[in-house]
Order: sequence, then C-alpha cells, then structure tokens
Amino acid sequence: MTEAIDGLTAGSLTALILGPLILALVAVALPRRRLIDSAVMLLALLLLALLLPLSRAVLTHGPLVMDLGGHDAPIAIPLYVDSLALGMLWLLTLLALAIHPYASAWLQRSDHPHADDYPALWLVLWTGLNSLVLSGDLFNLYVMLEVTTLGAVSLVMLGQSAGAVSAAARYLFFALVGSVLFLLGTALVYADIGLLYMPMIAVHADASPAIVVALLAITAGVAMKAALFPLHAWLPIAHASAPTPASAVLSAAVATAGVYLLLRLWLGPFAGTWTITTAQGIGVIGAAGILYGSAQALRQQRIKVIVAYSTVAQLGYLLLLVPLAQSPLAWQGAVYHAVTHGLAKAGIFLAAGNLILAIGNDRLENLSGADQFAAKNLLVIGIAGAAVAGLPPTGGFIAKWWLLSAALGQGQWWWVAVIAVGSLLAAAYVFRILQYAMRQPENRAEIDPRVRDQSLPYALLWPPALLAALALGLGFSGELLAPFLQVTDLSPALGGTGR
Amino acid sequence: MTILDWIALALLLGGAGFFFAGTIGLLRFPDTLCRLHAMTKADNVGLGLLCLGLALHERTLSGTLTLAFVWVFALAASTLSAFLIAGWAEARSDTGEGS
Amino acid sequence: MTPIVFPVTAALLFAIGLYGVLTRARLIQRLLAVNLMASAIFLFLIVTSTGGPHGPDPVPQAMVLTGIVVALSTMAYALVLIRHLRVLTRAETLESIVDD
Amino acid sequence: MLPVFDTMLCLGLLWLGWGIVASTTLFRGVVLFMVFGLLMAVTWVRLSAPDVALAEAVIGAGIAGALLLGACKAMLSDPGTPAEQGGPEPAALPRLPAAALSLLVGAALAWLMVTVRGGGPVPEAVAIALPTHFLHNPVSVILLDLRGYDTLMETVVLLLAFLGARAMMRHSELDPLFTPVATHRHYTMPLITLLTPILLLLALHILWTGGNAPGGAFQAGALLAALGVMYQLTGHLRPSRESGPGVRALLVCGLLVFSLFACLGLTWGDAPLTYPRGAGYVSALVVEIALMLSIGTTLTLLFAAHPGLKPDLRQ
Repeated sequence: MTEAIDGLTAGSLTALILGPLILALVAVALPRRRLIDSAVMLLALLLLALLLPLSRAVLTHGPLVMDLGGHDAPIAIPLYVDSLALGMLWLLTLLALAIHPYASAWLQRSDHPHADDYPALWLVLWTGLNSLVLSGDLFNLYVMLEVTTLGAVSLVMLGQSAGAVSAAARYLFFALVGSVLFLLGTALVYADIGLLYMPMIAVHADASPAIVVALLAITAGVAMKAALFPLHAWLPIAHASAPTPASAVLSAAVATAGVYLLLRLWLGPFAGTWTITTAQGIGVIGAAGILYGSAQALRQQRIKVIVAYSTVAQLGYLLLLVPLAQSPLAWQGAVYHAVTHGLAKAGIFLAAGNLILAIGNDRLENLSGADQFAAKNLLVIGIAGAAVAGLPPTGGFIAKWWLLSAALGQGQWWWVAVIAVGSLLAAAYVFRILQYAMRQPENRAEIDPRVRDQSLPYALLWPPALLAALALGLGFSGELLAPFLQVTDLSPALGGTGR
Repeated sequence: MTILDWIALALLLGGAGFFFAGTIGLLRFPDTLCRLHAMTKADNVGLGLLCLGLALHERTLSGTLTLAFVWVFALAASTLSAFLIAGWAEARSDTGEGS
Repeated sequence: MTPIVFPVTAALLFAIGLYGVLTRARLIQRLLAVNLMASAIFLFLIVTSTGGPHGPDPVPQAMVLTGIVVALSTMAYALVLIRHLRVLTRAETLESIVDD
Repeated sequence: MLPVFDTMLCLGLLWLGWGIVASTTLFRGVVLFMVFGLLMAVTWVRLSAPDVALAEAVIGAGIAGALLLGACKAMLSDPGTPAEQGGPEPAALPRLPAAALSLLVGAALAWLMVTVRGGGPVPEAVAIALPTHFLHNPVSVILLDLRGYDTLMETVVLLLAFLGARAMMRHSELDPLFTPVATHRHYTMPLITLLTPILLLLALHILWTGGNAPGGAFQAGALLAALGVMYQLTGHLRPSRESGPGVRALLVCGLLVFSLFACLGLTWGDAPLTYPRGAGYVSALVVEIALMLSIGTTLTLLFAAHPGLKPDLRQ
C-alpha cells in the first residue's frame, strides 16, 4: 500500500499533522500574537498548496495509506486519505485560513481576556482535527478524540460567563462518557479479532456479538461527542455561549469531524455488520434530527442559537449517506454537503460576530435597522444561509441535488421528502433573521450601532466574505470537482484496500 | 520450609498486626496528634518488620538493600510529614479554628 | 477460576461506574465514576493480553499506559473546570445551575 | 492459593468501586479512589503487567490523588449554593432504572468479556517483531516505536489539558492545596537536600532502564512531579500568576523534540517517526529525556493550580 506514497505526499501528511502542532508549541513558548497570527496564515496557505498535489495523488492512485514509523501492517498506525478525508482536509484548512485572523482581530477588539490563550488552543485543536481525519487506527482515534474534545471544550469555556462554563462542563461530561464508550468498543474489537488497523478490520470483522456491541458502543460514544440528534442536548447551549469565532470552529469543524468519523467507521471497518433495517434506522435518526433541529431553529430568538440548532439539523443530512451508501452520487453529495455547510456555517457565525460587535448582543429584536449599518454582514448571512438551505446557485444546492438524485436513483423516495422539507425550513429560519434585520425601527434615532461596517477592521470583514464566496463558488464548480469526490471502492469503503 | 522461612512468616504477620493496630488507632483516636502517634508508630515498626521478613525470605544482597532503602525512605517521609501535620494542627488549635 | 473472575470483575466495575455516572450529580463524584469505567476497560484489556500463545501481548499494556495518561489529563482538566465553575456559580452540580 | 488471592483481589476492587460510587461525602469517595488505584496496581502486578503497575501507582494513587484532594479541599472550603447547603445531593437520574440499566449492561459485558475470541494478527506480528528490536522491554517497543504516534498524541492531550486549565487558572483565583508554613524550613531543608538528588537519580534510572525493563518517560516524569509537589508543600516553589519563559520552555521541550524527531524520520526513512538505523536507542533516549522534563513540569503545574511557579529561596 505504501508504494503510492512519494516524498511529497509523505511530507504533506506530516505537515498537516505536525505543522499546527509545532506552531502551537512555538505559540506557547513565545506568546507574541502578531508573529503567531502571521505564522498561522502562512501555515494555512502552505497546507492549502500541499493539498493540491495530495488531491491529485488520491485522484490518480485512489486511497493512500502511509504507515507511520516505517512499520508494516497490522502493527503500524496508518494515516489514511481518501476522497472523504480529502474533503474534510480542504474544509479544515480553508476554515483555518479564514477563522484565525478573524478570531485574533475579534478577540482583540472585544478586549477579550482570553485573547492570549486562544491561538495555542486553536492550533492544538487543529492538529487534533487533522489527525482525527487522517487516522486509520482505532485506538489512535480514541486519543485524537480526546484531543479534539479537550480543545473544543476549552473553546466553549473561553466564553467566560457562568453559562458558558457550565455549558463547557456539560459538554465535557458528555464527551468523557463518550470516550469511555469508544474505548470499550476499541477494547472489544482488539480482544475479539486482535486488530486496530482499520483497513484490515473490515476484512476480519464479522457480525460476532463482540463486534456488534463494539459497534454500538463506538456509535453511542461518537454520537455523544458529535451531538447527533437524540444526544444533541449540550450542543446549542455550548455553541451559542462560546466566543463567536470559537462557535464557528465548533459548528463548522468539530461537529462535522464527529459525523465524518461516524461515517468513516460505519462504512469502513464496520461495513460488514450492516443490514438494510439498521441502515434505514440510521437514516430515520438523521431525518428526525433534520426536522427537529430546523423546527427548533425557527423558534429561537438569538442568532447564535438559531445557527447552533441549524447545525443539529444539517448534520442529519450526513447520516442519510448510510442508507444511500450504495450510490456514488450519495458519497459526492455527502462530502460536498459537509464542505459547503462547514464553510457557510462558519461564514454565518463570523458575520453574526460582527453584528454582535455592532449591537452588543445577538437578539433578533435588536436587529431592526441592521440593513442600514451592517449591510455587508447581512449579505454574507444571506448568501451563506442560502448555501445552508441548499438554494441554487450555491454549493448547498449541488450537494442536496446529488443526495436527492441518489435517493431517487435507489427508489428511496421518502428521503426526498425529508431533504425537501429540511431545505424549506432552513430557508425559513435564515430569512427570518433577514426579516428582523430589514424591519425599520419605529424611531430612527434608536439606531445607535456601536460600530458600523465601514469602521470595522479589514480582518473582520474579509473572512466571512471569503467563506460565503466559497460556499457560493462551490455551486459553480460541481462538475469540475466531481471526479475528486468519486469513491472508487464503495463497499466497504475502507476495507477494500486491506491486505 | 526452613526455620528462616518460619521466622520470616512470623515477622510478616507481626508487621501486618502493627498495621492493623495502627489503622484502628487512626480511626478511633480522638484528635490529630493521637492519630499521628498511632499511625507513625505502627507504620514505622510495621513496615520495618515487613521489610525484615521479606529480606529473610528473599536472602539476596540487592533485595535486602532495596528493602532497607524502602524502609529508610518511608521513615524519613513519615517523620517529616507527621511533623508538618502536627505543626499545622497546633497552629489551628492556637487560633481556635478546630480541634 | 482465574480466566473468569477478572473479566467478570471488569464488567461489574464498568456497571458500577455506569450507575455512578447516571445517578451522581456532584461533578467530582461523577468524574470518579467515569474513571472507574475507564479502569474497568483497562482491566479487561490487560486480562485479554495474558492468555496468548506468545506470552503476554504488550500492545494492550501499551494501550492501557496511554489510556492512563489520557485519563489523568482529562481528570486534571475536569477538576480545574469544576473548581472554576464553583468559583463562578458556587455550584457543584450541573442540575443546580438554572439555564439562562 | 492463587485463585483465592484473585477472588479476594477482585472482591476488594468491587467493594472499593461500590464505595467510590455510593459514598455520601466527597472526601470519602476521593480517599477510596486512591486506595482503589493502589489495589489496581497490585492487580497489574498479578496480571504480569509491571509497566502498568508502576504507572498506576505513581498516577492512580499519587498524582491523581493529590489533584483530587486539592479539588476536594476547594469544594469543602466553600459552602456552595443555598440549594446545596446541607440538603441531599440532587439525583441526576432515578436510582431504580439506572440500576436496572447498569446491571443489564454489566451482565451483557460479563458474558462478552468471557467469550471474546482472543488472538489475531497483531499479537502474532508483534511477537515476531519483538526479538530483533533495539529495545528489549516489549512495552517500550510498542510505546516508543511501533505506536510512537500514540505516545506523541498522548503527550499532546496532557499539554492541551494544561493549556485549557491555564486559561481558567488565569482568570479565576484557585487556592493552592496547602499554604506552607515558612518557619518550618529548617526542618524541611535537610529532607529536600537528601531527597532531591535521590529522586532525580531514580527518575533517570527509571528512564534509562525503560528501554529494557519496566519504566519510561511518563513514570520518570511523574517522579519529577512528585519532587515538584514536595517543593511546593515545603514552600520552596510558590505559585505565580504567569508562566515565565523557563517554565514555558520546559512545558514544550518534550513535544518539540518529539515532533521534530518525527519530522526527521522523513529524511532517513519513508515515513515520519522512523528511527535512524543504528542510532535508535540514542534517539529514543533523547526524546524520552525531553518528554520526562515536560511531563514533570506539566503535572507539577496542574497540582499547583496556577499558570506558573517561581522559586522561593529565602532561608
């Protein structure tokens, strides 16, 4: 498997994991904010540049496996890259590029007391997310899950208020139980078939009782961490009470990574344990999440809570991949949805952060007249919101179109209804925000924004605009990118490469 | 079993007895100083007997030396910690904070 | 006897820990219960490592060592978070904090 | 004899486990948890896992105990919210369904854990790889080489736990565990001067033999942390609000050396984390020494519950 790995690929994978880590260590040792900020930008640009040849390599060779430490399977820990992982890596790197400068400027501008703590925490979290996406070893995933959890909980805790810290504590305890369950699953797999190397687990795993219980434990564990629908209770509070740039990281990157991991495990090492009923069951959970999250989002009065509930809903679409996994279109759609949603969601949060700087809070009723003083940010919310809702011509439309086609192609028309209703509700909650913003205040003098768009520093304006533009741009590049999203080896997605 | 083994067994049982008595003292005695008295005496003598018994059982130079070190360090640590705790307890009773 | 008694103990310890997580509201005690569950899994892993034909399998032992460090780190972090929460809200259970 | 011992050990574990979960006072739960750690260490020895036993003894009963006692003291010194004063602890979930669920899970797991198949490709491959390796302690081979990536990332978890905790420590004043009495210094000084070289020697010994006998960077680092704890308790190190440059350098040196070494693997091998041929033992030792320093510093600071420490050299 390693024959396809050339020096450049090996270097890129190393840089993706160790680059942010080494920078984080530098940030701890030398807390110079300017220096670190520019270094993060440079690193993000470098990693983007490295992702190009990496994508090309995956396109030509199919999934790549790099065994760390120069050892052979199955004792080595492998890094594994396929189109699904590649999509996540693009998303994470783009988010790093856009969110970090914004976060730095935002925290400085709002005189946030944790401004010094943020860079190192984010960089370690970035390491964790990249390694989580790349890891091909079950036990290593447990360690990486802990890194992402501690990083994400810390970001929530930076919200400072008693509400934020108690949300962080709630999140942490959910996550701790989740880790223990994941560890239980890992231990059962190892005790039963003596493997942790995921590309090989799919070959050796059958539907023995230990494997089935391991699958259940791992699913429950990751679902608690990723806040999948019935276990979502901590997510809206936590995401809404974190500092706004951190909310963007949590909703766009951390939550997506959790669902990514579930799909990876379900359709990879555990692909052999599925039946039609259980696959449909996962789809039903996803559909319930879509409907519940959207309905809750419609009832909220704070922008950040609306967007957080929208995350609960949008993650549900990714679960629809499980019942539709036989169709390549569904894979394309899921990856495209994850990327578009991540970019658009981050864009909305960043724009909402600017509104908070302007009006002091994020309550809908205080938005009146925002079209006068925050037109650019509202435009971002509109475009990114359209992408979340899946309206043409955004990337969200392409993603949902592919998912719809996959559902129709396999005659599973009931998912079509769910996707359509979910999009409609999403459009409703996005335009509800805009509607409040367009409302004219009764008294013109009441409009007293602390900050107008024009006076915001450049670093607070371009990141949300870039993210919305990317989410929009993906709508025009579907055909171009489709070959990169091809899953060459459908079922099992990971296992096919096992020796 | 040789006669040495029997002696070792007796020493081990004696050590365990001291630990038992010390623990009862720790649980039953009324105040901090009495409890310290019970615990340090029992631990120092009890551990000494245990180490002696194990050394007789082991009968190698390195093993005996290791056990001697274990005992000496435990003695040093328990002496000092008992002293610090006693000092702390005295300071507390002077200010009338506790018993 | 031995091949059964340790795995059964591991399973029961896990159940005890789970009961603690579900019923204890005081955060430090809930934390102890989570750690109990982790210890139960470590016990299970080590027990499975002893039986092989090639002598003790070092991989589960290494996993447990890593797991112990990870558990200690998360525990240290959780303790600071609990104390921080205590300073902010004077609460030691999440149930007693009223959501705003 | 052995089955009887095993059964007693297991009953002890279960009894302590129940005590931890059911204890009414926090202090009791914490103390039982420390005893549980010690008993676990005995269990690891019985199950021929001496490396794990060593780690469990220094961590489960040592460092974790110290951290828990500190948190316990902080909780007890504050009367808490009015709702919590004196009143019974609010139940998270009703006891009966929770007990039923736990019993069900326990029974299912017990059956699974007894009937798992065992064996498999990894144990076989490891048994083949071990005899030719440049390290002789099987567990160290796994931790430092075959699964060195896990060790790297586990250290990241520790550092991240401290960074997150530091963000909180900076903004809420957490009490240190003890306020040492300065007048006792002439009694504590001799012990410090006696124990410092011995503990340092012991830590290095554990590190050095780690390649061939039980031990390693984490156990050695925990010993250093014990030294740090002792310095704090005797007032030779005092908590400070900021981490100074020296402390920061110590914090990151382990991971910095390890990750740079991992990158270098690309120059003498095909993948990161590859050990250079012929110089494997030396590079493992360098990485371990750096890791030991970082781990010791991080644990000491976590015990201090402060972002930094500064020496107090008053006589």
